[in-house]
Amino acid sequence: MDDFYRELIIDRYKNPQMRGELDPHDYSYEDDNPLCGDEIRIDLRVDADGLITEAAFTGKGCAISLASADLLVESIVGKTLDEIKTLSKDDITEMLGIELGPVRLKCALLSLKVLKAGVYGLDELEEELMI
Amino acid sequence: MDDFYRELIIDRYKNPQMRGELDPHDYSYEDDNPLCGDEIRIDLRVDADGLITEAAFTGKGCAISLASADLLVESIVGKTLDEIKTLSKDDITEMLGIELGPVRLKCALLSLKVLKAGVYGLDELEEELMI
Amino acid sequence: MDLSFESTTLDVPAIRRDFPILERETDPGVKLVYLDNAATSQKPVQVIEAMDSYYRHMNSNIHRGIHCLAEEATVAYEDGRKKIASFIGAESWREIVFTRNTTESLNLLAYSWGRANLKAGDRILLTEMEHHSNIVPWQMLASEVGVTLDFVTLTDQGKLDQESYSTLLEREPRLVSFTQMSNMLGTINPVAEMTEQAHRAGAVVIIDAAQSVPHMPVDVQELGVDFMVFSAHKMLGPTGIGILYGRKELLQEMPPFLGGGDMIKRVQLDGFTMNDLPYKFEAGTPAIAEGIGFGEAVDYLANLGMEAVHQYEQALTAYALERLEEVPGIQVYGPEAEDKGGVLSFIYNDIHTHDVAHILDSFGIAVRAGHHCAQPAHQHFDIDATSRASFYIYNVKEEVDQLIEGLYKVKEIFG
Amino acid sequence: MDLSFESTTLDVPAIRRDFPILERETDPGVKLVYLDNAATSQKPVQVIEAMDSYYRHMNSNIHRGIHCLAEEATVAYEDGRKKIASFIGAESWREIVFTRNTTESLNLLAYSWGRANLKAGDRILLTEMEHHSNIVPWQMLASEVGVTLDFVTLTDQGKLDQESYSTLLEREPRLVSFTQMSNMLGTINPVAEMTEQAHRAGAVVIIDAAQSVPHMPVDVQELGVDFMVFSAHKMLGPTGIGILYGRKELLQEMPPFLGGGDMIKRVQLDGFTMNDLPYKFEAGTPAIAEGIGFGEAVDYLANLGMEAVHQYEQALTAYALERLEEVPGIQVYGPEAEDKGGVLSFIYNDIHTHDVAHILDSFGIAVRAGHHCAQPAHQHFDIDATSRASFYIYNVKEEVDQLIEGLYKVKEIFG
Ligand SMILES: Cc1ncc(COP(=O)(O)O)c(C=O)c1O
Ligand SMILES: Cc1ncc(COP(=O)(O)O)c(C=O)c1O
Repeated sequence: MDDFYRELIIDRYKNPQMRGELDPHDYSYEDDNPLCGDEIRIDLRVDADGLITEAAFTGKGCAISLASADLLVESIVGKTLDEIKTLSKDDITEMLGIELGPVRLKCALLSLKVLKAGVYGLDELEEELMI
Repeated sequence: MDDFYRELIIDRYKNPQMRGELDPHDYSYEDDNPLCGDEIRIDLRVDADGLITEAAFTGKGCAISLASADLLVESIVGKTLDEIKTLSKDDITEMLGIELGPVRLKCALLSLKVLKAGVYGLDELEEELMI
Repeated sequence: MDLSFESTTLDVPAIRRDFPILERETDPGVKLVYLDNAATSQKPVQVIEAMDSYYRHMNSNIHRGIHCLAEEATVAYEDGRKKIASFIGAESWREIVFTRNTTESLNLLAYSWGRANLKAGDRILLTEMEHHSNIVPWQMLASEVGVTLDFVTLTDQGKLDQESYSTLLEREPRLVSFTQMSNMLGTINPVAEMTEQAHRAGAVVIIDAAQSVPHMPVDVQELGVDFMVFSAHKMLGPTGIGILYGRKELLQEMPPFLGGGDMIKRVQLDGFTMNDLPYKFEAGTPAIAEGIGFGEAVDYLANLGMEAVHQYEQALTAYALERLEEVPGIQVYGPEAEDKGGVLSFIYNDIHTHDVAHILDSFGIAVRAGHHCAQPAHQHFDIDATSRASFYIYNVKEEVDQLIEGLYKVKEIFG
Repeated sequence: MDLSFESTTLDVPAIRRDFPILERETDPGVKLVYLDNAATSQKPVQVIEAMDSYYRHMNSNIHRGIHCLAEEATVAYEDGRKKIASFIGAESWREIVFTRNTTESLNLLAYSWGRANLKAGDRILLTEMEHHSNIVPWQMLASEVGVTLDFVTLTDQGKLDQESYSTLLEREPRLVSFTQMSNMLGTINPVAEMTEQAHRAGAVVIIDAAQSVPHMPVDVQELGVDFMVFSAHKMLGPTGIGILYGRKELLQEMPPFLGGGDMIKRVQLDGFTMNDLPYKFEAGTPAIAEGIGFGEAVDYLANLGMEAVHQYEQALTAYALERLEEVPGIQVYGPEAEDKGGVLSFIYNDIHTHDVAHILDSFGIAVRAGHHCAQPAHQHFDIDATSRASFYIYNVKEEVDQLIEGLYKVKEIFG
């Protein structure tokens, strides 16, 4: 088979590093993909300089959506909110290390969508996604 | 060119034999083809036995519709109303001596439609015509 | 019905040769196993070439044209309509309205028949196994006009609960609209009996035949239905064209739906006169190539014989059900093989349907994952989504075996 | 604009080789001269083969599928949408809604925008040169909602009477809907100026671009219009697909039109949630092959360059007008070549248009006869019907000469 369900994805799916809730938190947002009922919630703690000090996610979904949530949330700790603005589709597929078709891309980007919508709007991201 | 605009048609179009109105008449009916604005009216005189003793038509239209009106009206004098019921699309194209596509067929059959509708309904004829 | 492969009269290897896409590899060395037929079917060369040839030799606008191409195109397109009329046993070609798809046919009914015949307080009876296309148009009508929707519930087996149906008919719905075959559960409903019951209760009956007309013999007059809707793309035909069948008396009384060219006899600044059936409901340049392709598709199926199609698919379904039951952790929804068409929706332990479909895809096996536009049926069984394998005339036993093998691989990966 | 053939940059002989139907003989030895392009255009092999190839290699339902075919088909179809968006200068692909044709696009607007925004007493401003598809939907709305229709009148030359337009704008119509190019008179209307005027008067503007987008550069943002509608089949694309362009803000506020699969995010028994633009307006399985074919058609035209297309067709039109004026008894309707597209409607003494078209057909020359779904424009000039010759990129000067010769033959026969 193709290297799609790469060990990384299956591994992150089975043993997520960043699963959990933060209480209290500075930002918390959740959204879903009505096509399949997947849901992701992301909680953030942010310091006075806008630096993300802690992050966690909960939710349900396919291996792609949960693995990318786990990887994304891990990658943003230590980043500023401004840096999140520049995260794109390509950053996610790079983390996953695979090419994705339009429907799977939507799974992979659910967590990014949640993150951006929680912190800013998400107009450009919506434009980028064809579906 | 094909033998379409056979002499008969052009001749009947230019020199109709049966043009005119009957006053008084026993039957008179008119209808049109809204696609092109063509109109045909047919008047009949019928004796006690249901025999058509006189017939005439007026109207405007293309060569096909006027020539077939002229030929049709000529052919029914001396026939009974019951015989008219059996007239079909094929009788008209036979009189004209040519094959017709669906749109031209509609032109050719306008007079038959008027005749039948004037004397009976015209359900079957409508079914026969695809357009 | 005899569910064995031995009694089939279909020459499936010959059929397969008519479908060029079946030669397709999804990855180098990985041959396509297409099991997504309930979403859309593949097309035989006969259909593809009919449309190709239309565009190369005959393309023209129709109905109003006098030139040679216009006449040829008109005849070919209207022949398609006649073929479809005879395929479903309609009394006349005038009862066949071309639309874009099943969905548009249902919306046409909701806008035209619904707004003319229903008023606040009236009831419409649907079922919990309807496709969204047979729910949302009525929800829109409900919120506009104030009608109330009732839904026949399902048995654990995924059949319509006939007791619930009888009870809800007592509320005297003006309209009953339901599917002849569920696109999630595969359930084939007893249309003739249910229609008779609905008529006795004074209701008009619409049948969503999107999944049935492609797969089994359907005769509108035998079934006694008032309206029936289906799509070409699920029955070997092209995208972009569907059918609304309606009894002439009913269609005649309905107001037009879309206004414009072709649906009128005459237009003045202060008003218009409507055209005859079925043109009254066909505004603008129609899907001409598609009507011709649809006619070819219907010829292809009629040649095979719909009894034979149905028997073969049921044999495949029975075999697939048997094999799926072997796989630990698979739960299939819907009734036994005798009572269903070739649609198998299942969950697989707690493995997400996207993951199931994606890994099967890596072996070339195309199944669908999701709610299949039948969320209420999924909600009934308290699930979000299923994986769905669905069959057609070109599928073979070996492809079922490949599906089963694929499912074992999924298990390996997700442990 | 330079109306000479010498300044064309189109390689017309090369273009002709892309259109297989131009090899067609209508009778043995009689080559087709296709002059019915305003009704529908012919299709280049590129478009025919793109759809053929879709059905042979990629056919699948879209949007919800995870398997390989579904992903390829989704990308190809949505690419078509993006190409169309950029072809007409839309800000975003989300502003491009696929419909069946221009007619459905206009009806969508009448049902969705019209019913949400207009009430009894409101006025809609149309013109006397509109196609029936831009009249009847508004007449239906008028009789349902009680709005009043006004019609801009025509000059003797067949242009819109701008004085009449200004006067009727004073009645403060909520909506102004008119054609960019008349399919009977060929008149090209000053859309940008008229739109600005309409906006100043507080109206929303719909442009019927069925005859303009295929033949000249059109940029929705430059023109400043709110909505624009056109059909694929008149611009080298397939039947069965058309476009509604709308500014995002306007589309976003509009209620849905057809309900069903794809236009929803979620369905429960007691209600549904709408999908994002443009899917909100696209219910059911779309015309997938057709969307892909449409994308190819737009590529083909964009490669030629719409300025070049327009210049060449105007040269043809100027030449044809000049030659037609030589023929005794011919009267052409509409303005001079500078102000019109390649559409020439004429009467010929008192010879019936059916007879003109039929005899021309016997020489292989395809023209249209009738009212061309523009009865009000015909009524304005007090005629029932005209014969119409209309051009596209593959037509040549020699074909105009054949038309003229054919007309002399008609005269011979009808004396
Ligand atoms: C100006 C104009 N508007 C609308 C239409 C209707 O287009 P369609 O038949 O593709 O809906 C046409 C085509 O005949 C047209 O020329
Ligand atoms: C039972 C049923 N009804 C309606 C539809 C909608 O068909 P279409 O998308 O062709 O409008 C489908 C297809 O998905 C279906 O399976």
